[in-house]
Amino acid sequence: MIDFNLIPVLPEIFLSLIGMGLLIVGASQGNVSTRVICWSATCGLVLSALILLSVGWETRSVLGGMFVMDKFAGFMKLMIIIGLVASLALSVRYLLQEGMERFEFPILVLFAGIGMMIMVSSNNFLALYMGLELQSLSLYVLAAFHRNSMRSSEAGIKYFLLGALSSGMLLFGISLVYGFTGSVDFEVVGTTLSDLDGMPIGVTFGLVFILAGLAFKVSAVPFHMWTPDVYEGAPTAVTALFAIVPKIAAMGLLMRLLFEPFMALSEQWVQIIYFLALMSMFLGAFAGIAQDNIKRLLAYSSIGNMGYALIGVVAGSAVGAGAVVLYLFIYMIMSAGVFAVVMCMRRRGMAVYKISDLAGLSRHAPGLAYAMAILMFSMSGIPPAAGFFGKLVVFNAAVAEGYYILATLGVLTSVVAAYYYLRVIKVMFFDEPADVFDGPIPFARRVVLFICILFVLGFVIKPSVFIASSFNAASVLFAG
Amino acid sequence: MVIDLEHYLTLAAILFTIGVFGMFLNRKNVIVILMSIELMLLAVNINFVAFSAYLNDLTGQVFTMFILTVAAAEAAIGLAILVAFFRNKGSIAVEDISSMKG
Amino acid sequence: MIIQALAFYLFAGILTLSALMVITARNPVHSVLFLILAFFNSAGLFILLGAEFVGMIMVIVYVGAVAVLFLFVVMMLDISFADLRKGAMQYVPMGLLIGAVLLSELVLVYGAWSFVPGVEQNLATPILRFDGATNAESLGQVLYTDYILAFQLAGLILFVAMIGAIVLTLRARPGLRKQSVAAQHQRKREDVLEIHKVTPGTGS
Amino acid sequence: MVDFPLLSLMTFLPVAGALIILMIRGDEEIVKQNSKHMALYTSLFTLAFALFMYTRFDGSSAEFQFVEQGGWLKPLGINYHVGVDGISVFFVLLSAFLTPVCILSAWDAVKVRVKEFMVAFLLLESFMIGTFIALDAVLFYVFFEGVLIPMFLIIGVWGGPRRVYSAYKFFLYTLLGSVLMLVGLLALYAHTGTTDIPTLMESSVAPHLQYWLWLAFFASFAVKMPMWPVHTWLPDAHVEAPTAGSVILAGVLLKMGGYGFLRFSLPMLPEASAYFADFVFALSVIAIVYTSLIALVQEDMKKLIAYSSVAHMGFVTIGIFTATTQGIEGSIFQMLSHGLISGALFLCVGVVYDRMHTREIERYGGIVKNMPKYATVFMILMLGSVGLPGTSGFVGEFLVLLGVFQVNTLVAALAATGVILGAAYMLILYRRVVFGPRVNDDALSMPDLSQRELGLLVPIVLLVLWLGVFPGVVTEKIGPSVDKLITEYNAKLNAAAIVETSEAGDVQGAGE
Amino acid sequence: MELLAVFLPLIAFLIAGVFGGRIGDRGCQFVTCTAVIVAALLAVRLFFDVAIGGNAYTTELSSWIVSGDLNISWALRIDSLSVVMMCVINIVSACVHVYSVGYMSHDSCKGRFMAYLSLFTFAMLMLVSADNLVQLFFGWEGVGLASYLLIGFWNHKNSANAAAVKAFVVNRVGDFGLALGMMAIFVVFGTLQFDAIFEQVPEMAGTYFTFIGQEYHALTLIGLLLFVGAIGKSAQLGLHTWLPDAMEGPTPVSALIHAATMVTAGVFLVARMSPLYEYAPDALMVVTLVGGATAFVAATIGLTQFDIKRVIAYSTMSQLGYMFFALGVSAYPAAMFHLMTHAFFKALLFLGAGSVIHAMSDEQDMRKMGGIWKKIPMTYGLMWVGSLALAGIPPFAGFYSKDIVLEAAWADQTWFGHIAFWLGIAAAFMTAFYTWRLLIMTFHGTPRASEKVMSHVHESPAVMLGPLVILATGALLAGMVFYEPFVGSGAKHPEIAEVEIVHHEIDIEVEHDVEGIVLEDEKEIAHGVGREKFWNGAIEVRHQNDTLEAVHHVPEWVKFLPLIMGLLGIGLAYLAYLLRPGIPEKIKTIFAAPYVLFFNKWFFDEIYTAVFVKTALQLGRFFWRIGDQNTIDRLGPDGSAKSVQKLAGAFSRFQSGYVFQYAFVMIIALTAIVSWFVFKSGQGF
Repeated sequence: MIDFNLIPVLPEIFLSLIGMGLLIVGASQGNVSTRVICWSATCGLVLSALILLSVGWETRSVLGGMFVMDKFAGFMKLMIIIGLVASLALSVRYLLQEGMERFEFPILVLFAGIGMMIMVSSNNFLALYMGLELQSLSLYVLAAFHRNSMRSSEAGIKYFLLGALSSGMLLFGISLVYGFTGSVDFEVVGTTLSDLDGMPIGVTFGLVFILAGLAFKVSAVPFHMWTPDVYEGAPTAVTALFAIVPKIAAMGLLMRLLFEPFMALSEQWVQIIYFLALMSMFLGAFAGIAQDNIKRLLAYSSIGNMGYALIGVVAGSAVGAGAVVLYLFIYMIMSAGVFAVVMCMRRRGMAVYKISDLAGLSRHAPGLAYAMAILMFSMSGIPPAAGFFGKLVVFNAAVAEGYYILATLGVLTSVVAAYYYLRVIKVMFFDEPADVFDGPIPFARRVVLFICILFVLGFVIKPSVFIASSFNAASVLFAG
Repeated sequence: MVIDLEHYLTLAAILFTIGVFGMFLNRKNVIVILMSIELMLLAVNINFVAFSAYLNDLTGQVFTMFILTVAAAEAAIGLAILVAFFRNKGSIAVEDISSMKG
Repeated sequence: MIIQALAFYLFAGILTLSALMVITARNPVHSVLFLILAFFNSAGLFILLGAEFVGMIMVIVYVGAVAVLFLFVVMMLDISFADLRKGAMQYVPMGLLIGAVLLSELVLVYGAWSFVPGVEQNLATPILRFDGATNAESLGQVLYTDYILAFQLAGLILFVAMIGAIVLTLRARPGLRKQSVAAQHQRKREDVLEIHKVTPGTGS
Repeated sequence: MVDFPLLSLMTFLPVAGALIILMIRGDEEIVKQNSKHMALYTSLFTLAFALFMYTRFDGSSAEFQFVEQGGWLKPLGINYHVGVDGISVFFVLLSAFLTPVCILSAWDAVKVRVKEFMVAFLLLESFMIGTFIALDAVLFYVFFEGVLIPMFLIIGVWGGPRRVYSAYKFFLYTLLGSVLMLVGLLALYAHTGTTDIPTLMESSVAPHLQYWLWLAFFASFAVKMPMWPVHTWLPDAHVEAPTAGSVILAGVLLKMGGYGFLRFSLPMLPEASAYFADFVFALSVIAIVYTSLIALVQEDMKKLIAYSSVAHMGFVTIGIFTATTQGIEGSIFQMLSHGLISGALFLCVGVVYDRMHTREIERYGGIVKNMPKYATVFMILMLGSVGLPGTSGFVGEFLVLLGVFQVNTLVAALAATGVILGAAYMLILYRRVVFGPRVNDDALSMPDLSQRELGLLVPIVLLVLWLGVFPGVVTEKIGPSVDKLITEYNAKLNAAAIVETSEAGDVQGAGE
Repeated sequence: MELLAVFLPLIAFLIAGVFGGRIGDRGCQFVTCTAVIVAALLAVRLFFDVAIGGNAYTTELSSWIVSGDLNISWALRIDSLSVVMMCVINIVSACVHVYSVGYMSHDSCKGRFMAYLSLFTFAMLMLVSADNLVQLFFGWEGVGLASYLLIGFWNHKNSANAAAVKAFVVNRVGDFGLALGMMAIFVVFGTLQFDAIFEQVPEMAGTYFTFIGQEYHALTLIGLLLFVGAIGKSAQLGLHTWLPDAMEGPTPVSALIHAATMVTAGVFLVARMSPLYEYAPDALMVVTLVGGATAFVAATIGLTQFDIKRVIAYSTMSQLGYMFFALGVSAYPAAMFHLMTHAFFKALLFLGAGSVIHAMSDEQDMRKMGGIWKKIPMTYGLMWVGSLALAGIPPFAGFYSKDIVLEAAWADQTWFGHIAFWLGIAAAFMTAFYTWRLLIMTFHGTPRASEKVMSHVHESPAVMLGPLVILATGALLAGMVFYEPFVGSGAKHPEIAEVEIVHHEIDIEVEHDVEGIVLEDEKEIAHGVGREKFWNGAIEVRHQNDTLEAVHHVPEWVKFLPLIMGLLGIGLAYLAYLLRPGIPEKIKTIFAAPYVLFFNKWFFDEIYTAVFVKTALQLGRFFWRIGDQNTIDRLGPDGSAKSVQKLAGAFSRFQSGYVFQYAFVMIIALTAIVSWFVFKSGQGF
């Protein structure tokens, strides 16, 4: 009756065991062990990735149909783990530098990771909710992690309050869907809805509320308001995490939700996502221009990028879904690289965040400046950097489905957004040098940055690998 | 006089709306906003339980239980963050939580 | 039936009113108290709907833990609410409008709520399955089987909440004296006790 | 023909050179010297390859040659596909030729961040060549837009006082155009299922869609050309860019727009091209007259030449959209010739700028006295720009005008007025800079061209003259490709016309 | 041979231009003079071969522009028309080259000057020997370039530069027409090669051609467009303003380019295209009228000028007018005849003037001359020869050619022919007057120059006078000798026939002596050369247009009127400038208005400056400041950047930092979306 096959859930189980084990270690050893625990957590993540790769990605749902494992989930989880590894690797030194070396940090990251992995694997609204909350609660804490910093706790409050509000909306929506279909299982909901002739407005309401809740998680406009403040206020390590990972999970969840249970409602949700995508692109492009703080800038950038990713969702095709996955993958790597640079922005032991602090970076740290420039060009979608291909596949999907206006507006906003990416480059290359940053760059950051740059530049050489695997992963969503 | 499902649903709707309205009404104290959210969750719970009852399905109630659990955890964390903020700022007035903007 | 109806209206009425009071009360402490009242009434409604266990949990968890936590924090933070209302009316018209729109739309939808045809087949855990079992028993039967994943996740969530609360609020105070059980157990007589042979009468 | 991947080699050799330069470490002076030399050798090798390709190029065939194909964006059916035909082969040569020229011109002029400059230039070369050899639309786009990166840095880092503004303007303006093209390209892909240029050239697109697609492509190419009224980035970019940047900008980058029209708009969207031809004519004529008049009143040498570029490019667009042999061949020729002439003119400006650090015309005058060699070179180039027969400038302009005269005499007449104005502003420039009263002592104490500068300019001058007297070397090789282009263009137009009439017939028949 | 005749000057130019620094001024002078003299000799040889011997041929050199149907080659077309021109060009050029050695002896850039002269010669030769219109255009522009270089030769002088630029640009206006004409020819005929065009002309006579929305008779249109080119190059009314300014150049330049050769290119063009013009009577009418008007207007201006070179320049313009109206009445041979004679005497006049200027220490204003004839008798005498030729006094060359031109105009028997005739007569009178005014003011009367200048007045060296003598010989004899082959025909002009025959043999002997060429069948040439045979198809006249044939039937007074007017003019000049010096002032006050008009050159320059130059500059500034900067940039990139910034600011302010506002936004958005769906489903109710 109940499928207690735990093999597909092994990575999550493994991670939670690691998390709890490390907590015990941390509790006994105290904060001096933070470094060790961080690296152990990283190793744990790598191991869980190996487990993930070995559990087999053929489609099956277990645990009463609540948990599904398929190629999409597998690929998204892999991305999540990679993102987590990258952000942990970036954070270790930062925690020490900022005097917040607390062993709970990696553990919370791990738990957030488990939540995200559950999200992309959920096949049931209940599992969805629980995964989402596990992730959110961990992230609330992380945002406020620097508890002696007013900004950090302010970020925590804002994130928490609005997150709770969005959860309320999500739940309300789920309750409506449950109330109409009598089920919280994706498959059941999906078949029930697709058998219907006319769509009752109640379900549409449910859809709207659920989308509002999820739009918050992917920080799509107008549910994005938390993003800039939280990005700015949260400790940079956490911001990096925010930028790199949760969006993947949220987008994965959104896609599964829309393409599986709510496919029958596509006429309705396309309108919403269309609107969200459009607004996100616009706001991401325009508001970013007025920023001085690089973290805020990146927040708006991420809003805009999510807008582009949503275009692929709007397309509603297998190509579109594949495009979104690829886009997320590329975006994740670019973000990791960018934050590796941002974390290096320290003067006399203090982190600095003004864009103008980068002035003349190309003189005193050319390597860093070039890396950042490449990333910025990639972010703005200039070929041959990888970012271009992300945009290419997304717009391609939209155009293939006839969304010309959306695609056109999308590319236009990308031009506007290019302005602020260029500004970073301009400051680094054209302006007179400011003081040098504290050196040397920690090894882990170097490695992350190097890999990111390698990817961003090398993508053009062998893109098919990534494109094929992401399209392949997304194709499962349309198998049924 | 039969109490229909619609009665419960309407009640939930009213509660939800009150929760929403609370956000607009109260912009001084963060805790009250938290309470507004709790009201919204309450509305959701009423929805679930009512549906559960009228559908003759237990799922709704199970869902409600988990919502309660999560809400408790959420409250704990929320209040912890609030305390942390209060320690830094000495206030939890909504207007004071605005050092970052733009 | 009438009694049920009366009970519903009673609970519902109080619930609505107390919810209103939660958001309008001048004093946050009062707000919390009204919130508790609202929880009690909703628990009543749940029982009315036949969900006794949830109703009880509501009281235990919400009233016993959450609301008290609220109260605790409100009092601990010692907020001055002298000028809390100043300028608060600014957004009320907007709020009223939004609230009215939202409410009317929700009511419109609810006005003719119907389940999907053939909803019976969709039910995952129909109450009929647990023929004769109490509400709590039925829940117990599914919670650790059908919903094992959610249950485990709930555990993790609470775990995270715990860690989070500790991380954010626990402060190590250097001057504090704590009991160290291990140290106490490790303590040997020889370590702490030194026996001096006292030569009586020398006075040293 | 040639078995090894010649084109890819040419394209990526500069990248390899750039990577090697990036790895150069050591003492600052040594790094400078080594990177300069490395860049020069790399670009010379590329040029050698380009020349080799040219010698092996079969001018009698209209087919793509040296074709290479390979998987790239496989899941989307987008492949790495490169090759050259008569239309592109000379642009590849031009790019390969001008890069070493630019590197040499920057030899002493660029003093800071030499290494980076050389890297940027080599990357630029790679992208330029790539643009012209790409036979896949996406690949083309990648190269086409990749050019922006090094150019942005070249203007921004080594540019003049308003370089930031100019670099932004250049970048965003061209980007704005290209992204619209991207959408058009994707729409084309959506409707034909391929991005392979040769295949696209043979497939046909529904007319109503053609118009939109055409406009999308137009947006990009028009900005790049640049056509009026989207030309204003060019004077700024030129004025602020370092000499080498201006040279390459005028010499090659502007040609990408014209090349794009020839590769995309005309063969793939023939009906729309025919439909919009008058529109293009109007814009081009305005560009010619308008910018020529503006050039008349410029006080900045570079700005003047920049505006003249806009006018010259107006001829190119006119020629392309005449869809006549003369017009198109003239356009291609004009592009090549303009690439050489205006490139060299910018070098000339650079020569005096390096000495006086001003581009204000007023500050010069009478320098023929102390710089006779310079005056001679400048004179020939100026005459080439004016379109004097015997220089390459004439052939292009003449053929274009001849082409357009067959299509639209009014346009021809108006465009021909540009020739008059062109003579006026160039002669006035020359008169004010080189001739005239000898009043500015500092200008009169400038040394004449150095050996290096002569080495740069003289080959170009000789090329300009040679092409003016024997333009056949070019037109011969482009002829078959252009003929093919026009034949197919007309065939498609006729087919469309037949469909239209038969449809109209059907409608009538149905009405009866 | 033809190759050498054409390309020797180019080779000389290259040697002098590229290696000028190494071989020195002397070397340059030697190389260029030798080359051009040899070329001149070769040209004369060609003249006998081709024009007299009747062996027209074409030499293909290489292909030039090949594009689709267009196939243009570098080729030399050697026929009577081109060899006549080549002779004129090479001979005058040789004279000028030699003359320049003396004239420019004080200049610091002698080598460069010689090189330019050679370049010019080459371009001019290319022009006349072109086998197709594009090559003609090549030479056409080439001479323009050389003219530009030479006018601006003293490039430190602002006025010289301005004149050079003006010359080039105004010529470009003409070229504009020429280019359009070429294109029209290509569209109509599908070729630009002369023979191929001419073959098709009769078939195309009825063709119409749409040009700028109007339908025109194709040949007329082409004729007119080509004529625009001719107007520019030959300084006809409308586009003549550059010519007087061109006198900023060194005087040999004025002689060679702006009198003898380049300015006649327009005449050559029309003559070359005569088969086409013959079928375009309307175009011919325009040519006639413009020519007549030019002849008259230029003469009126010439009356009032004081700069010695400008006077001659206006007379050049006036004479070109003659040539054009001759062309216009289909008397192409007459035009060519006048062209040739004019080349000799006008070059002579200019070089003579140069000699005067040289003697007067570079003074050009006639009001500061006078009374020097005794000091430079040689120059004085040669100037006389030139003046007589110009005024059309027999037996000087000008008499023959001018006469035949005027007679042809009358004989055309059309209204415009008559207009041209009367304008020509008036011009002839004025020509004689201002020519003698020049002579008298320059050489006679009391010296008006300063003592210092006067003490320096000296005769020019032999190297300058030698060429003058050669030219004077031409001015004296060319009319008589070539009357018959150029314009004569079976029925002879009674008065002249005698004289002509007498001199004919002398001339041939002279030529023999010079060239040492022995011609067979001398007799036939002497007696029987009709112009048809001479031109040998290079010029085509339709029978009904053959005015030269009709010349024999003009009344006697027509034949004598020009001579009478010339003598009258000379007389009046004597009266006014030598005998009664007060008269000019009186005339000036009586005819104040015309005087002002004439003196200011009919205000062409002022009008052009106001209408074209200023407008162009203003438009340029307007387009730049208002168009580019204030409209396109302000609304385009800068404007959008600004509005983007503003919008960015607005978005940024919207992010107020207040968490409740964030919640509002979420809730309002939610409500809005919900309402949207309610609204939409409401549609379905």
